[in-house]
Amino acid sequence: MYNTIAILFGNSGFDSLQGLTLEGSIASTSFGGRYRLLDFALSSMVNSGIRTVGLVTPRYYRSILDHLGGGKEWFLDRKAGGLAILPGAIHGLTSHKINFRMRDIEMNIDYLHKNYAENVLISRCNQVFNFNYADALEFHNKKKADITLIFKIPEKPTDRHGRIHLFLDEAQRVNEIKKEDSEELKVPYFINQLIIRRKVLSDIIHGYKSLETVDLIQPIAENIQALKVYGYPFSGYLQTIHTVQDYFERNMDLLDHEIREKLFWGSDRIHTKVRDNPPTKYGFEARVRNSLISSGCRIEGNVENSIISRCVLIEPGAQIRNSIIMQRCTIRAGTILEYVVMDKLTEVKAGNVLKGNRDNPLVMKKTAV
Amino acid sequence: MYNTIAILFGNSGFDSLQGLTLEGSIASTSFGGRYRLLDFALSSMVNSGIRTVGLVTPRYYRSILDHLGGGKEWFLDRKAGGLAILPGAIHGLTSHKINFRMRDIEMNIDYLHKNYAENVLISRCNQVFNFNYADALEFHNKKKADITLIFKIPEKPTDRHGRIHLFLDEAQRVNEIKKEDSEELKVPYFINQLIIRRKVLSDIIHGYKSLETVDLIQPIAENIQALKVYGYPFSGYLQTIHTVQDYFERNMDLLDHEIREKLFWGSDRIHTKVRDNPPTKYGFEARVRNSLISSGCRIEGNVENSIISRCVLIEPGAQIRNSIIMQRCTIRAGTILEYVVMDKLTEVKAGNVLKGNRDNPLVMKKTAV
Amino acid sequence: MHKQKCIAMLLAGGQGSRLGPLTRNIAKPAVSFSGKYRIIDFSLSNCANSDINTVGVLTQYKPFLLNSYIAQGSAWDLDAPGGGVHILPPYVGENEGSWYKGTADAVSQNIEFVDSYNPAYVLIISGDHIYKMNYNKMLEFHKQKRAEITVSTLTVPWEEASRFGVMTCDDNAKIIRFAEKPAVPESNLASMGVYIFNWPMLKQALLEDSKDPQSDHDFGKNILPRQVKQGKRVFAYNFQGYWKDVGTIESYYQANMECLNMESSFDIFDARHNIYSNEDLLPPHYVGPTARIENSIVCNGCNVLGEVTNSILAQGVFVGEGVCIRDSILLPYAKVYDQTSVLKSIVGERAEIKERCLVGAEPGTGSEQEGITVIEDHHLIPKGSVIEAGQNIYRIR
Amino acid sequence: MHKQKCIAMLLAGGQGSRLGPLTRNIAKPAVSFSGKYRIIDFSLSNCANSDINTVGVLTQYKPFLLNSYIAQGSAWDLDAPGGGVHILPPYVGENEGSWYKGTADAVSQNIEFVDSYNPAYVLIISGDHIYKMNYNKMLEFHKQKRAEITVSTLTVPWEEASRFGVMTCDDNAKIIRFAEKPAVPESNLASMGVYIFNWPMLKQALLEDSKDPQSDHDFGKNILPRQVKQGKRVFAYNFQGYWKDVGTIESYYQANMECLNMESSFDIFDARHNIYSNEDLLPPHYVGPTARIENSIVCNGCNVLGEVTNSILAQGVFVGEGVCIRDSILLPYAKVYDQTSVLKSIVGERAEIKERCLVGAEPGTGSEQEGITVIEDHHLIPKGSVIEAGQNIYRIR
Repeated sequence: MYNTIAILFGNSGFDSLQGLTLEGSIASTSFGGRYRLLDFALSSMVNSGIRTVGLVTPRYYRSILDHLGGGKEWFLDRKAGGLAILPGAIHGLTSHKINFRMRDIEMNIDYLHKNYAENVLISRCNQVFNFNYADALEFHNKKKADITLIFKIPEKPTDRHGRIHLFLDEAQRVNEIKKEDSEELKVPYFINQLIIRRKVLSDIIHGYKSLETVDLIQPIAENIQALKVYGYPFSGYLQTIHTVQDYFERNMDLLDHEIREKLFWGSDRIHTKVRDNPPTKYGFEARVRNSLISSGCRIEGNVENSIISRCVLIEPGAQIRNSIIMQRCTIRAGTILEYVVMDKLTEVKAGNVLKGNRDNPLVMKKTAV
Repeated sequence: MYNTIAILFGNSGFDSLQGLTLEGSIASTSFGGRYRLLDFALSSMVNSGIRTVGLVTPRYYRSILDHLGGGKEWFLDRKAGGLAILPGAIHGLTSHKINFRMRDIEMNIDYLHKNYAENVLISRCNQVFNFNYADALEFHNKKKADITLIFKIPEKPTDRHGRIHLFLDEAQRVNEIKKEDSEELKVPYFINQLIIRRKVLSDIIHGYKSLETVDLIQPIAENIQALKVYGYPFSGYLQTIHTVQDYFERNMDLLDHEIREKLFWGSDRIHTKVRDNPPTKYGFEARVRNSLISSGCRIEGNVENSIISRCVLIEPGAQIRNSIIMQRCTIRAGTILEYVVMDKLTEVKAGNVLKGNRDNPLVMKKTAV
Repeated sequence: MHKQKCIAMLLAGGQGSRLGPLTRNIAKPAVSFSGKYRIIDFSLSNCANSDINTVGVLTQYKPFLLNSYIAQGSAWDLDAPGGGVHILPPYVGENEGSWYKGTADAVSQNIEFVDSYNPAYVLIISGDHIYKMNYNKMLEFHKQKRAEITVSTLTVPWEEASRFGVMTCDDNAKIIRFAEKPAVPESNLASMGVYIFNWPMLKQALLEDSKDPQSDHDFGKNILPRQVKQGKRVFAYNFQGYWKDVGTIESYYQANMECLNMESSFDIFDARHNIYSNEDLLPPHYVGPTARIENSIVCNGCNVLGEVTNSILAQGVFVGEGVCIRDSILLPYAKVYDQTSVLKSIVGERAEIKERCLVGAEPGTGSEQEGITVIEDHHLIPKGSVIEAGQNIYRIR
Repeated sequence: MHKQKCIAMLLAGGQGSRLGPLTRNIAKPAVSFSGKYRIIDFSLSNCANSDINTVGVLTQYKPFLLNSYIAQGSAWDLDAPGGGVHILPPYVGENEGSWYKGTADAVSQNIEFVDSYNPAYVLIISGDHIYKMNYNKMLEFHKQKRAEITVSTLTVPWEEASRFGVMTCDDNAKIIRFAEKPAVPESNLASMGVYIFNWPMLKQALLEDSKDPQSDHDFGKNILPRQVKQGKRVFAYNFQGYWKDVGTIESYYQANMECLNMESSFDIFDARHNIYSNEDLLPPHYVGPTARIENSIVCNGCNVLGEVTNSILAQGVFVGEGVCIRDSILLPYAKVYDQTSVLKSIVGERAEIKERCLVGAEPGTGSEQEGITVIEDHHLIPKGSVIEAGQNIYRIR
């Protein structure tokens, strides 16, 4: 797979998860106890054998670089290829309609010129999935495609608006790309992951230089007849995170045994920064039910239907239900937390009560409590 | 030396070397054929056994991160400590009077809080030297100093204005810090490298929070009696680069056998990114005299009193004198270059003539020729 | 501190047969400890935390399994250029090779390895000790005393002293007598099996020893007593802190259980002297709706549906519904299926205990029972089995 | 491509005595080549460039020197978790160990190593070949032909064929006869010593071979002919490109000199298939005011004050004033002092030739002279010495 390089967009703006990601980025937001959101896309890339990844960084890049370090955990600390940092364009206003801003690639066009690979895999950091692209790349090569768009068939009707729908012929060639709300079942939608010939990408960037703030999907749609565009299906677990509600629900999904099996226990692992925390210690008073608990915690209190990150301290009598507690929080004795998303390094003082609800989880920022 | 961490300021503004560093930074400017300027300070740190380095990055950080990668070449790709990226404050105007802007440290105060080290070594990226701090650190510990300022005794009177002079007693304690032009010989001057107790640095940052754009040397000077400030001498080769003239002369210094011995052939090496270039190939027509030649070049022409970086192609009949040619330049047949500083990836077309002079070396930017 | 030019030689021992079923397939240093660690993690982390980045691991075993755990040493930050962890099994040299005949012989056979680093000092450590130690402080002591050999020591209860190498010192901490496992100890100052030697001196001593047909080629039995007798500058460094030899099933079990006691002087939670390990990449552990976990250690990747008390679950362990685990240590990927009870037992890596078994004792007799039950790794205990307390269960091959 | 599950076993050979003084202290794979490389760089870089990240290096030598050059394999990007370069000297196993008796025996003794990776394919390569090859293409051929063994082949001049293993194929590239170094070759299709085997098949073949007391336990002599005879699916893959065995002084010298010829089909300057090496960290080379360098390769850290023609200077070489170097190869850190001439010679690593010597021939006789002069590494040639052409100079010990 050394014949494919990747570009990973780590600079999604979006809803910024109600401030949880204000000085971080959605890419480096904690997820599922020990992971960061970007781990899913990045692990999928390296598990497919890709060893050259360009990461488009957001304006606040410290937390993302802190997490990635030299890329060792993703086998990207290499002489040939490895992890390249591609600073994204700085925009005051970010439109969440744009997935792959062409200006971000154009600013880093050197990356495309100096890596002699046939294909470029492009993806974003706000999806939870585990996908080995090997078969998709083989399909792409066999079809001699210019572009292969990865799609999914919706399981429920209209479970999300604003999707980009693909219309394929029997040979899986894409004839039309349409951004519209569709009430129809089984219309494949593009999941913002694509394989494109490096040469074709370079040509598109060059050709559309003057329109460089547009989304890469636009020139593809406009030239759908001139380019050989194919679709390739992904049928596994995949969820996209746009809002705090998404973030909350997708975390809670992990309490489902089958989803954990699909994401974490297949032949490909989700890689993340290894912190060398000690194991988690349960005290005599601990009562934990239906929860996911990371390493390095000390638990003396009650936890139910929750996701607890690394090195969280939970004192006796504390009650945590339906909540997400990020790393290094301290939950003092006698507190009650319900439907709370708690930022890292936060301390909740003894006896405090914080309650959100399923539709509006209460987001507690680092400095807020 | 795991008991000392470092902060390296990579965001010097200065003269920006007439545009050579416009979208790069002085830290990542090519020097001496195969090095970048920051290699000298960073190698001195890691050769002293320091394994935790916080690098304050400039606004244009791509080239600096490209060069450093995961820090492998400097033994900084580690689980404990390693290379930390500390984004510097973004300032429209940069005053070259400020060496260590307190706001840059304040913005990254976490770095000081989470690394349990006794001391912090602070330095900048615009100096050419090779110094093992082991003895200075031992001195610092023995004296139980709060701060140890590294100084040099000037060899010639007033070879630079605007220096910060130190007045020491017999026990090497600093009694006064004065920024002034001095005509006197042998007054030690501060070389912008210092060791400070982490706790003391943290206190200073906290205490001067409201004045955070000042230089760290200011609170030290103001509290010279309250703090235990010592001076430690460095007697090796050390030159600071502020201007293009400095840059040119310091490169040319390397043609001196003794300076090369001091910088490169002592017990501590200057580490840099390894590029795996092939060796340099001389053709039948090559005529090279008194020059420093990096690997990966192909030389068919004439080179005299020059510094040639990696992978430069010099065609037959080209004449290069008293010049600095950066990596991957192509110098076509019959060109004449004198007193030129040529940016990387530049091609000089056949027969062109470019001449500067010793006082005003001609700086050719990447896109200029 | 300057380049200390100190390298470590880690004696990873023989087959460690006193650990019974646990070391039938795995070299002792690679045995799981306290859930997420392996025994060798402690020595390697001590080296890393002491700036020592070159470690030779002397092992009798076929080196492949230990090799794959240690890999490039990067898990312990020991992969710096010029450093690294090197597995040194007995090799075939100019003459046909042979097994290491003793701890000193193991180092003797690798003199060329040590010489290739040209160190001033060699630190000799053991692969079956659980402790946190900054070897640098000991090295500073060694330099300050201008010692030729420094032995790290502990004060032990008098009744245990005869299990150790014990020494008698003068007022300046210089050792004047050294006796290995004496019947009647004249001191309760015991050797931890951690030594610093000046390398030229050690090389000389090893060459002498290798020519002595009477010698067992052992550091404690031969090298040290001889050097003390010869009047060398041998000093005792007094180590303060937790130290445990885990060479037997009983001491291994006890040391694990001590990790459950937070007040214990050995605290694996202290971030200032972190213990590193080459852990598998697993998701956080899941605790099911009917689970109950008390006073226990649980690692990543576990799936706990039953009751766990006073126990240690290493990574990837499965505990089914209605299961009762008490006073036990479950090693990585062990599986205990529904309605089974496991009491005061050590269950080996990837061993499986099927439904409705009783392992260790009848439920209710508690931990006062005598004897620790040990199940070999990869062993499968069929449905409904009853394993009495204190049994060592080996796989049939 | 999917996880290919292909690991490489690199036969690093015996002491390589045909390279004379060059391999007296250094294992053949570690001998310097073309200035900045060492011979093993080519095979290791080929592996890295072919996505193969697990390499076992089979060597008879005491492994320490090769160990320190290969280190963690990171110089060739071969340090990924689960992969890496592993030096495999003969080790002492359950029975006392023994030297590797042949190339096949070397792999036989490490079956357990290979099994621990559970690969589908094993690539067998040699440590003394200079070539750039994408083994993946060969593996694709292997899969496409549904082969059990694939042998990489070159078409050689008929007069040289008897130096190789030669094979006769049917129209489908299936090998029907294989003869190792036949007196009268029936084909000029020669084996490069690069094979891909299906591992279960190879394991079987090795076990059979190890029981055959008549066998030399050699891939070319025993394993391949037997498998062809047994009717296994053995195919010939036709390699296009530069390939050179550097097993003798003459071929080693010639292959080096071919690097000076840019038109040669073997171009080390091609960035698309880079050759990696574990180079020392040295500054750019310095060319002095009186120097003259023509048609030569010069590496980092050299200091050239004299004349250099048609020669290769490895890293850190010193060439004094008034020196004349012609048609020669100076290995790393060799030093040639003022007024000395070195002609058609190979000067070993860190060898020193003092002032006013003549090494190789009288100046002026040129490169037509017969015989290559070789100076052993670390050897010192005193002032004023005259070394005749074609001598091999060993150090006296």
